[in-house]
Amino acid sequence: MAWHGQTGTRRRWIVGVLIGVMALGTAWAPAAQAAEPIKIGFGMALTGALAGNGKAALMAMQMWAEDVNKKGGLLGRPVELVYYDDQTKPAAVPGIYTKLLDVDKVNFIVSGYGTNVIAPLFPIAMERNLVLMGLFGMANNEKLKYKNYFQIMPSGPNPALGWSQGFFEVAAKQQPKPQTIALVGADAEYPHNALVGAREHAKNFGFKVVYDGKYPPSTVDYTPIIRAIKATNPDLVYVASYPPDTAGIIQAAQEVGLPVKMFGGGMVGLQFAALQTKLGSKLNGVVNYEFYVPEPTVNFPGINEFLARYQAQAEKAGVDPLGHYIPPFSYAYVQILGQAVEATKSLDQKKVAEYIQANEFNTIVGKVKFAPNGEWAKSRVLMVQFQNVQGSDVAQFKKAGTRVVLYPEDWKSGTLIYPYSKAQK
Amino acid sequence: MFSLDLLLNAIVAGILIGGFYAAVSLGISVSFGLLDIVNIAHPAFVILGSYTAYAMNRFFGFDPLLTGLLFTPVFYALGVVVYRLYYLGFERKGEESLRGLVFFFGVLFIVEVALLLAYGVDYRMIEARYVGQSFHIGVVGIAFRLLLPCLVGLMVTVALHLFLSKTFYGRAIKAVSQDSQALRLMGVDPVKIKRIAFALSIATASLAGALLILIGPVEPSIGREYIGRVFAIVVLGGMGSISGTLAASVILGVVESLTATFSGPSWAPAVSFGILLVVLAVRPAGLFGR
Amino acid sequence: MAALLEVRGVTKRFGGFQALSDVSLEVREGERFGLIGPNGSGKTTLINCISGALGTDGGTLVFRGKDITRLPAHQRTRLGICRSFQIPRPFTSMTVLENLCIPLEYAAHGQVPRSAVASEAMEILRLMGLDAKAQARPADLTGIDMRKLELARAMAAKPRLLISDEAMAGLSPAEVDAILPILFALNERGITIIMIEHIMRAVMRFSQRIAVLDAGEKIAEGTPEEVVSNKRVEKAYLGE
Amino acid sequence: MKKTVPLWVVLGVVVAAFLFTRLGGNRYIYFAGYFVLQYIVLATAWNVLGGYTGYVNFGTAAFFATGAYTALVLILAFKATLPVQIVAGALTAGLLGLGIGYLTLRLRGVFFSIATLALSVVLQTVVSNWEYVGGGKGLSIIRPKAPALFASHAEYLFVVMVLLAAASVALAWWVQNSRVGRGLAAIRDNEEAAECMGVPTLRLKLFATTLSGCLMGVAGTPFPYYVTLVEPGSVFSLDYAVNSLAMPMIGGTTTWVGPVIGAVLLGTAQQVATVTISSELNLLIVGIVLVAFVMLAPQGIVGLVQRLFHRRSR
Repeated sequence: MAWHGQTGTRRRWIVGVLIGVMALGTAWAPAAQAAEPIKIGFGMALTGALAGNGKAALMAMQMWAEDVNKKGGLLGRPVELVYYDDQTKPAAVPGIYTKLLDVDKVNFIVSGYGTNVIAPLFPIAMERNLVLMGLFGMANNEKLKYKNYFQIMPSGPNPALGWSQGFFEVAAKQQPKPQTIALVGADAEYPHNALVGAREHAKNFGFKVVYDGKYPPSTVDYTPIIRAIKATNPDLVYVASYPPDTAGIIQAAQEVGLPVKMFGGGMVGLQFAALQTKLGSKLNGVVNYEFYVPEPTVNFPGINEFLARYQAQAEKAGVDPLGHYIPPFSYAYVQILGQAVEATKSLDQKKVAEYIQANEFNTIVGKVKFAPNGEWAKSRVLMVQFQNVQGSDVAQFKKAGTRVVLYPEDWKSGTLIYPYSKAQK
Repeated sequence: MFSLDLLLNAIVAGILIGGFYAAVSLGISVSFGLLDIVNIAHPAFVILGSYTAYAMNRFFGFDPLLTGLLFTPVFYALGVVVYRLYYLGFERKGEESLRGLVFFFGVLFIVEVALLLAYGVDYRMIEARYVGQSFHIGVVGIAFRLLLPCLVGLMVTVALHLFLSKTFYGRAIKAVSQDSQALRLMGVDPVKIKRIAFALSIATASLAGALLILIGPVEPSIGREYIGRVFAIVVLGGMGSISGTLAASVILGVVESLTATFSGPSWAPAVSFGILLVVLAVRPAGLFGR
Repeated sequence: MAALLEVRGVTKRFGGFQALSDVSLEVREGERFGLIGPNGSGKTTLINCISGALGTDGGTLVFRGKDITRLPAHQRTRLGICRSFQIPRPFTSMTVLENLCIPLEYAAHGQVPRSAVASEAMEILRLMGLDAKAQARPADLTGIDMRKLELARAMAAKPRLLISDEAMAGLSPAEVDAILPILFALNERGITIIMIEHIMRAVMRFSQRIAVLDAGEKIAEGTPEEVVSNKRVEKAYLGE
Repeated sequence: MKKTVPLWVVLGVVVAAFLFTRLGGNRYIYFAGYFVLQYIVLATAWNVLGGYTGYVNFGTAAFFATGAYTALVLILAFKATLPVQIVAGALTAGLLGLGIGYLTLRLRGVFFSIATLALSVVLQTVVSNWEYVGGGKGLSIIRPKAPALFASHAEYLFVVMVLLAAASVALAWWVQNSRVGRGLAAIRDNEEAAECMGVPTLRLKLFATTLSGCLMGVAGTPFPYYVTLVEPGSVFSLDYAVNSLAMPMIGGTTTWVGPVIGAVLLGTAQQVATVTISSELNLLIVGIVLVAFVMLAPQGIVGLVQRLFHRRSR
């Protein structure tokens, strides 16, 4: 019991039960079970490649369960999170969720973190017609078109396109208008998707693609790649990369000197304190996507309180101290599920799914409405530029001003310093 | 997209990275090439070196290279312990090769997971004044981040080469796998010689680890990516030949760099391993072997 | 007597090193043939070429009238050439008895019915005086028993030609006297034997004819007496 | 008479497994069972080459992936059924094994192992650059309805895996007790001596690499339908190489029982750990157990039991 089936307020529960048992004897036990908890089950990357993000997501979800239980739970019943480590391995997913459903008898399942562990969930959810809440999956539902799937990453109904929309919109507005673009990304799932979108945008916006390359994730030195890109003399460089390559590419760009007008786009890793503080002022000028930044224009009800609580716990848990990327959204995807259960007064999968499909939700990441394919009805990928970054102090990233929102217009908080080289000074 | 400027830069980048590869491979060149100890856990020790450099940098502000140097005795001691275990468990019983291989596989796992438990899976980087700086010679740009590892790698190579060829212990190490009987007759304990050599090979991992974290971010299981590369280098270089190891490192570095520049980087690993497979099949003694 | 094995102009090079140059010799059916020469003269290389462990760079090998130059080693064994190793190479995971079953099942495949393999192996062990150790592991054998096992295993291959590569090196005179009769006994059963040996006393006593190799060339051939009195042989062994 | 015994055993086991699925009950057992059974196949396959013949293969993932990707291609191209995929996967992986077998002509011992390690990387790179099968990004597939007689794919895949595991163990049993097995043991003990004793070493090694590769490939063929996502990272996972080597080492390499014991113990332990401890400790345990076993019990559990038995009988 100590190992799994952990509630957000587990400790308090145990203490409570213990006191109860001591005070009233064993007769008290059935009473404690009267309000049987509503169980939400999932696998989460607690080890393996994505464990850093997985642990942060788990922490936020536990905060949600705590919040709900403090207010008396859902439908008067406490909420319990049942989770196992999926080790970031897709092959572990079928086993974990079958156990959750058949042995632990959870009421709802939500996904773990990332596209690859969401994919194997579909057959299981579809066989039993379950509501499936997805956490940061990219275009998982494209072929399957499962109607009970809802995904929280705000990349919009067409994720591949929504992802890089801002980068291209912003670029197209600059004078003189950029003409050429280089596309480069890691040879893996996310970069591949992002580059597909970027290629299409390049065509639509009339930029000529002068370099289009993939590199293996195990690359040691990125200078040859940056040089090859530099040799094609592009105006724009769109990069879709994972954290280690993000660092390598930015470092190499600094060393080689990349005389381009805009640089960045889809680099994963720059959303986290670890890379932000290490790269420091080298980031200035880089344009990149974000889902949340602490700019005055981006102020959702409850987010600041959430982040304050999260940041207080983060240090001890050894997760990202900022929590701008995954935590609010992992809080929000269970928040939506909870709101739907409350609203329908039901644990029925069909009713809950229909409700989520039909309604707009107020969450700590703002208003969320889902499109028929389970993605956000409208993309809200922010395109930001790093400005005024100095040194490696983490506090500067907690405040407004270092990541200025350029796109979409609704949230815009500053203007692009153009070209890239100018922002570097 | 081909140009002389690109070609030159690609070659220089390859040579720089090659110097670093040499630093990582030297340890295996000694343990595998000279002692017939298949230490596939070597890259894990290199990663351990990286994390040592990281921790010392984070908490005391030490320069990674300084840490690398300061910790060589610690790694040497670690090597003595590992060799002792290996000797007691396998070599003494004459079961070294296959079970020893499995033993090191387990050691690789243990080191990796221990680091995971201590530091988590996040990538770690290091700050140093020279990271991010670069200078130009003509059209060729050279980054300090790559130049320093290359120079240190070269220095370690030269030092090891001199040690092996000029000193008594060095020559004994070279002789130990071929003729331990003769050593015994000269009153030298071959086990002691092997212990010194193996510990020395692990000691190089301290420096190599410091170089690794200078070049790029490091996470605990990144070592696996180096196993193949490093063995490719040692086999190409002709098992235990220090100069051959250096040459093979540079060749591999340049080939990788050229593929990355000209034909799409996603084929780079296949190229280096393809070379290894072909060399193994055609000329198992390596390009520079006897 | 007809030639059992003909070696015609065999040449072998290792890189730039000429290990054998144009060596020819003939071993007759039923003969006891000695092969001697100083260290590094090419004796072991020649046996390796005959047994098939090494390919040749020139020349032909004919066994029982059949060209075997290109045959892999195991097929030569099946035709009836079997060798023992200078440093015994037993199958360490098997018992002494099982060691003999391998050649009985493979080299002598078809000659021994499956049900008779174990009894046949026991028979050979008895002949060698190893029957008491049938269930022992090779690692537990003494030096001389190890040599006996090496010969016994070769015997189990049912060879027509047995090549004994220094079966007595490192043994005491008393032990040598124990091995020699075994070889004589084998020869009496009709097995042709090539003996490579450093112990002159043994070779001279055993061989009917002797060939001498020096620096990869055959420098003499004849009866023990002829070879001993040969000037070139003396020079090769004693130097100028 | 004796020859047909394993055949009946295999058949009996499969029928029993099928009847078991008819009982219904919770499906988790099938998934957990599948996981362990898959490793019985892999460990047994590895042992045919590693344990019987003495060639340590680090490239299990390459063969496993060959099976998985063959199945994927057949699904994409012809919507082939699982039995067809299994046969095809066995053939292609067997061919790859045959190729590896020719490497043994020149590469002995450690060099062979390093070559297999390299093979894995090369194959992964090739697959990552092959867009048809999803490249580095991977590909999700939709599985068809489960075949008649089975309530769901979980049951179906479970019974298929039972069949594959039983068949590979039976094969390993047969090899071990045949002339071929004794020839392989001779090669393991001393390849040159074996050749001189009339053992056709090359042919037997080719047989071992082909059979081993073929079985590993077979273990990979149900992967696409099991996970429904085929992606190089997870198909070429180091887990397969480590486990398929650790399991026989822990169980004992010289007999067919060893890998089965190892796979059941280690596989169950890992499956339990996934849903309990859920941390790096899981991996740490594998590492420590592996090192402890190679150092203290080189003959594995089978060897320990044998020794215990011997001591008692004396």
